[in-house]
Amino acid sequence: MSALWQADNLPVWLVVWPTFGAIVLFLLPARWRGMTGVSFALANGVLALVTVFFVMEVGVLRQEIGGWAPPLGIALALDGLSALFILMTAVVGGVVSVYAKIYFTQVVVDSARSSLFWPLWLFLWAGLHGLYLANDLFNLYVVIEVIGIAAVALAVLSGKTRAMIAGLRYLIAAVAGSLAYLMGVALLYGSTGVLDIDLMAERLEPGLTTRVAIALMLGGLLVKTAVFPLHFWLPPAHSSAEPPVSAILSALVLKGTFFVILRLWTELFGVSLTFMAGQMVGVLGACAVVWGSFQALRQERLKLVVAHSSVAQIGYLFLLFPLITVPATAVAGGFEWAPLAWSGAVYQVLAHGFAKAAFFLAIGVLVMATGNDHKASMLNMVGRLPMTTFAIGLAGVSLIGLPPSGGFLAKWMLLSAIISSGQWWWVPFVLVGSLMTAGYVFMILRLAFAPSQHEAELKSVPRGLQVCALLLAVGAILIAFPAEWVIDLLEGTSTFGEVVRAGAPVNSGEVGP
Amino acid sequence: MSLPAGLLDGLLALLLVILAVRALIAPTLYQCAVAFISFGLTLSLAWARLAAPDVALAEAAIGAGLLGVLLINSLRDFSRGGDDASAIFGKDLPTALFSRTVISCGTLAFAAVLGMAMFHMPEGGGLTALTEASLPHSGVEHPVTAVLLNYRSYDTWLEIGVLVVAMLAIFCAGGFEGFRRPEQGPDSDPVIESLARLLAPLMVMVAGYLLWLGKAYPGGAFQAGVVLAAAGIILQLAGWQIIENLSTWAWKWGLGIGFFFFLALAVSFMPLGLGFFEYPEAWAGPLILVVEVLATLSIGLTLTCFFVYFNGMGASESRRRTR
Amino acid sequence: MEWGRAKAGAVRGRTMETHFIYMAVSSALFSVGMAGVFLCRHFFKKIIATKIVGAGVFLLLVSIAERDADTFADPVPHAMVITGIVVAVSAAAFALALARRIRIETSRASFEDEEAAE
Amino acid sequence: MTWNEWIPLIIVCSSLVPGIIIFFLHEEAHRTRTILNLAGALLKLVLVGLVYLGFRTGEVYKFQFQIMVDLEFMLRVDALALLFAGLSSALWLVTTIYAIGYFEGSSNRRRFFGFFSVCVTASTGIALSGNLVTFFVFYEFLTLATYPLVVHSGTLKAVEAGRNYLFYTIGGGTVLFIGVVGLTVLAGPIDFSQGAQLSGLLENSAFELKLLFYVMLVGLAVKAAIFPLHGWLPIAMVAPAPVSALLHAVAVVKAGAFGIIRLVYDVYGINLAVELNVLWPLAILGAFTIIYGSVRAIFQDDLKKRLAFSTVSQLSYIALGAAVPGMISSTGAIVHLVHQGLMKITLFFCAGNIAETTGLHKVSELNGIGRRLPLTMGAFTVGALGMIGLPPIAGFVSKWYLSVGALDAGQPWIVAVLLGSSALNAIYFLPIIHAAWFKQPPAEGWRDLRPKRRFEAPWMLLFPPLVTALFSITSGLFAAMSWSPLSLARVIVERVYFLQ
Repeated sequence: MSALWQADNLPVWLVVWPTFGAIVLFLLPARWRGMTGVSFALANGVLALVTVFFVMEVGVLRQEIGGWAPPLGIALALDGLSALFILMTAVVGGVVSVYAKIYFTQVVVDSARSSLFWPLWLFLWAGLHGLYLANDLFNLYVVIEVIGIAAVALAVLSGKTRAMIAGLRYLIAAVAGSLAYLMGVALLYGSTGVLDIDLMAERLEPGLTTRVAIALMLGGLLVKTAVFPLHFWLPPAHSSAEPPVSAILSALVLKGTFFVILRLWTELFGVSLTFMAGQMVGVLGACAVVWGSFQALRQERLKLVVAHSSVAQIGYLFLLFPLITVPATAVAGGFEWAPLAWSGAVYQVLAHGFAKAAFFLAIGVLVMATGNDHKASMLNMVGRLPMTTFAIGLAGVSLIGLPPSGGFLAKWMLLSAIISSGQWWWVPFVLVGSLMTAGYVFMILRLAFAPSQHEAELKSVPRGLQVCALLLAVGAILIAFPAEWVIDLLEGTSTFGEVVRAGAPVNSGEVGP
Repeated sequence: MSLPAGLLDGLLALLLVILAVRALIAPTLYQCAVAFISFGLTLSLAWARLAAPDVALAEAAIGAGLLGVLLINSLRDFSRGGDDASAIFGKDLPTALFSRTVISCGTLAFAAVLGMAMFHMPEGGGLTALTEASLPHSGVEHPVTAVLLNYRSYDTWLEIGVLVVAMLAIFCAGGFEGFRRPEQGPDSDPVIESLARLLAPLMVMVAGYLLWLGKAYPGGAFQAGVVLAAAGIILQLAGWQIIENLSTWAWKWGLGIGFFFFLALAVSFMPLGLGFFEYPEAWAGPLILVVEVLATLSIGLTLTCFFVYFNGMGASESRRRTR
Repeated sequence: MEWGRAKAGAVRGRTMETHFIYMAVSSALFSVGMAGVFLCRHFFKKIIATKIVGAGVFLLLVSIAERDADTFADPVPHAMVITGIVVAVSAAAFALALARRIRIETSRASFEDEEAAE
Repeated sequence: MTWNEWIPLIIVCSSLVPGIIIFFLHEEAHRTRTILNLAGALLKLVLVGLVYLGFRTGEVYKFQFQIMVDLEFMLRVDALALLFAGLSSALWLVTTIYAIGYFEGSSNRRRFFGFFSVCVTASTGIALSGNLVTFFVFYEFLTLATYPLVVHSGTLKAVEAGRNYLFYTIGGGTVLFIGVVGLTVLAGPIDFSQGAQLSGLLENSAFELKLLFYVMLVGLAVKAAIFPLHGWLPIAMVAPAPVSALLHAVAVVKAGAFGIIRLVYDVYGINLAVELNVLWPLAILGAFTIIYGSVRAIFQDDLKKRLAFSTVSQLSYIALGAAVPGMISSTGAIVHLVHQGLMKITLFFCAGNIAETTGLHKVSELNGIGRRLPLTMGAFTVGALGMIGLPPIAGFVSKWYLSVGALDAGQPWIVAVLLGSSALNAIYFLPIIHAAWFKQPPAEGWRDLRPKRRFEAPWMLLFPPLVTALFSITSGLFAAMSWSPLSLARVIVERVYFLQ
């Protein structure tokens, strides 16, 4: 039996376990799903811890599926970056699962409907694991679709018409995005004859086809990551879902496609990227920061504030790409900022994951207590729901990037990298983004301290829900402390700290076969 | 390229583009659906021209067949209160002519760039040679089946998973898990019913044959599954209501069994030191056949369930309206 | 020998540039479909448009397979397309279910209807 | 890790831990809360005292925790840190007692005392920060911890004031952030080492150094309430008296002033600052703020508002002193950090007492108040006279050093500013004192309210101002003693000027 448990098989278990959970939960009757689901989620957490441990010990793990080596077969690759994302998924997912268990037993939307949450959520989880492990472009397409369909299904779980409309918009955007991605994959397969990322990176030549393929893949993934101006589907979808679902969508699902972009950008696209390509993606990110924050400031409903805030916070992630894509000529001067930019972006992922999940869960509590999520329902909350207000406060601190929090560390590293790379034009965006974030976070908190004229009686909310929200918010603060450990883990990966040396512009005159 | 063949290809190409545009700008939804189904069938011809009989079968069965049925089935809801689908352009664009010109030019430019990219695509060489070299070890003789169920079985497994997820997702959209038992028997057409009696067993046999064929020839689990689903749909139309009368336990296992067994098989040789989805070479053929049988069952059942659920969504609404 | 191989070989010998025609169709379908996804207003048409985009993508893959044919056409893109068709149909069926449900509950048939209603 | 390494952390945590526990206590657990608060305050004071003794014998207290490359959390005891930590811990103890008395019987005490403790943690953390990053962390932490205190009363006015406060401080914090990051990128992690790290960059990056100095100065000037960034301070007056007292004496504004001192002396070092010629804008703004604040104070009828503008003016003494190179004015600046704290907290305590016992807020209503609250007004008089700069009260010492330092540095215009400010101080303080002691109380109103208890006010409200007033006198009177703030300031300045 020892062969079953050896470290090489770890990537397999990461996919198999949640999938097994999903199918078991599907077969179980509705009333048993909650408890079983939480057990599977906790087991996922243990698995994630083991994964991180092994990656720290062993380094990059590779597993060829079916005994067929690429290019014929599919390989899974597990490195520090994926281990970290898996760990974040496990922690956020674990807490959200507990929350969901309590939430769906308390708020009986419709038990037949809400019990669908569990198999879908585990399928989504399995998809995320598959995504973090994938090393094959077509396999990525399939898992992206698993994630996409499961995510939309979860988003419409509430059954409200608003959610349905938002969900359909989300689904169509997601399908169009992944088909654009697949078009790019097809072009690349035609050019290289392989699908494995590593092999393709060796064979890929710059050229018009490669460029168009990259543009298509990137475009498709940017839609799914909701980067400005392709974010139109996000605010309605995230704001109309049930709170645990909103938390999953914003904290985990968005990060999945970002992970793919990050991986492809550094491992595959390098041959054909120019300095301007990086700058253009950076401009999108910067616009997202400003536009998302601006929209968040204007919203009247809390869930919409938080959803628009996701657009802005995702924008920060895309400031990484201009920093690590520099002209080949400029690299001679050293590029010590690259690891900083990398870990900054990864920290932004972690911090946003924790903080945003906490935010949505806390607003879920608020909605349960007051019956709506209008801003005014925050009035005098500091006295009435102190724990939840505190959770919102802590999550807000991390979102703004105030010390001591994960968000602070992310901004610190990003800003340091920006300044040392000499691309100072991103600085104002980071700062203005922070200020605007402070604006909408304190716009909410301010109300919590204000008196309310006619105070409706609050419905009682299970303490467990409040604790879950607070736990994640505290997590957003605490992740600042093991930074050195996290960076060590990331350094185990081959790609970490990589600078994409953008070549000279490719002349578009060359002719095909 | 010989002239008649080139002419045929050119004709197909033209037809495909015209039907695609037609499916998007037809004035009524019914015409859209018809154009789309014709498009799917034409596409099947194109696949055949491109030496892809497996794809042709899949496209005809699933892409045009099943989706066409679902589209037509949905039409009665969408066309209620007028079947006008003419407005394609956003209403705030200045003038129709202007916007049409802009959109057409934009689309053309995009297509031109994309076409250039395809035209300039280097010859990657593909994986034909490698597939052929490994075929003797794969346990099947048909290369596509070998790719689907051996070399890249992980993808195929996930894809069967997508079907299960999609079923759950459709439950979410419909608002309930499971199938409503009808309150009264639907009115069934005697012609359809007698036709169904004739066709259904035949289709099950065809499905079995396709499945068996898949080992060496085009065909296999997906195609067989769709044919099975077609049998199910015809029986449904004839008023048999198989799915609604199945117990929850039965349809759930039916939906899940293909995926579940595939997973079980994938890990079951790992204790022997083999990898995920790796089978002992001698057993590969029979094992793949078992997987295919179960997958066919699940796929057929899932697709039938799609239809039954769709039909039920509309039916429950029409009941509500008549009350 | 076997049907697939024999036929593929024959195709290879007969038409050298078939795949170029279908690649052109592929780019046209992809572009038309994308335009449709963004510009068509009716849910029904939007869903059809995603299917047309998919057809464009699959056509390219199969054209590549035909281009790279040896004794038989490259089976990997074929497998990808079969997988892709199933995935795309699943997504389309889900989208259709959602659209239908929205239609039943609100009698809206496009996103713009929603904005007009609010 | 030895004991000495942990002590700085324990000093910081001695208020954080009670604060966190208080959040988890029941709202009604008054006794436990009081004990926790006082125990924390006492522990902190005792520890600071012990560290002071150890520091004099040359012990090194330093706590380090590497968060990541170039980002180290470091707490370290040096003379300046000790001065500020001593001030915060002493005044925290006093203010805690005052606050317990002040909030007797009011609601939401758990929240108040929780954040109150966290706020002092931030303040001590600022004092003990061993490098720029740690300083920044606590500087921002302070913003967050004080916000709930500013809006504590929950009235619309308080919430508005809180918004204003955040607008300024978060903005300032962001500007400071960019400065800190920029400097770290330029020169690596910045320890407080009198500019040793930066002087090497003078040749190549003088412009960047200058720019970053101004950027950080702007960030710090917000909390230090230097014109034109002082707008939040008078509005934040709506906070309860203990909060205002703490805000104006040790917590927020002092964090800004302390930061400016750290920036000039410990980050850049006085020599580098002179060489870069970056101090003159600070001097001019400081001087202007001194006069501006005083003039505005004259026209305020609300007592607390008048005191607030007085704070704006007085704080700039510190900035001005820091901006004038020379040992003597540096000593003046540093010692004023302490002296202003002692005097201003006295004044705010007194204003709080007046409001609590008689309900009066306006200067114009204070006629004859000295008869009703003799001890309180006595303390008030000491504080006010000290602000004007009368010997032997502490304020005189600082002003003396600042003036002599200005002459020494050949900038006599500063003396004129200081004299003018003293005159203005007299104009807005003396009428209050005169009215309180020599004018007839109004026929109706508070005169009938005779003290119900033994003292004129509850003892918890009365003793704190008396104690701080006493400190104000003694630290002026015994300025020459070796334990006085002045002596400590001298030690600090000697290190700044000679140990480079």
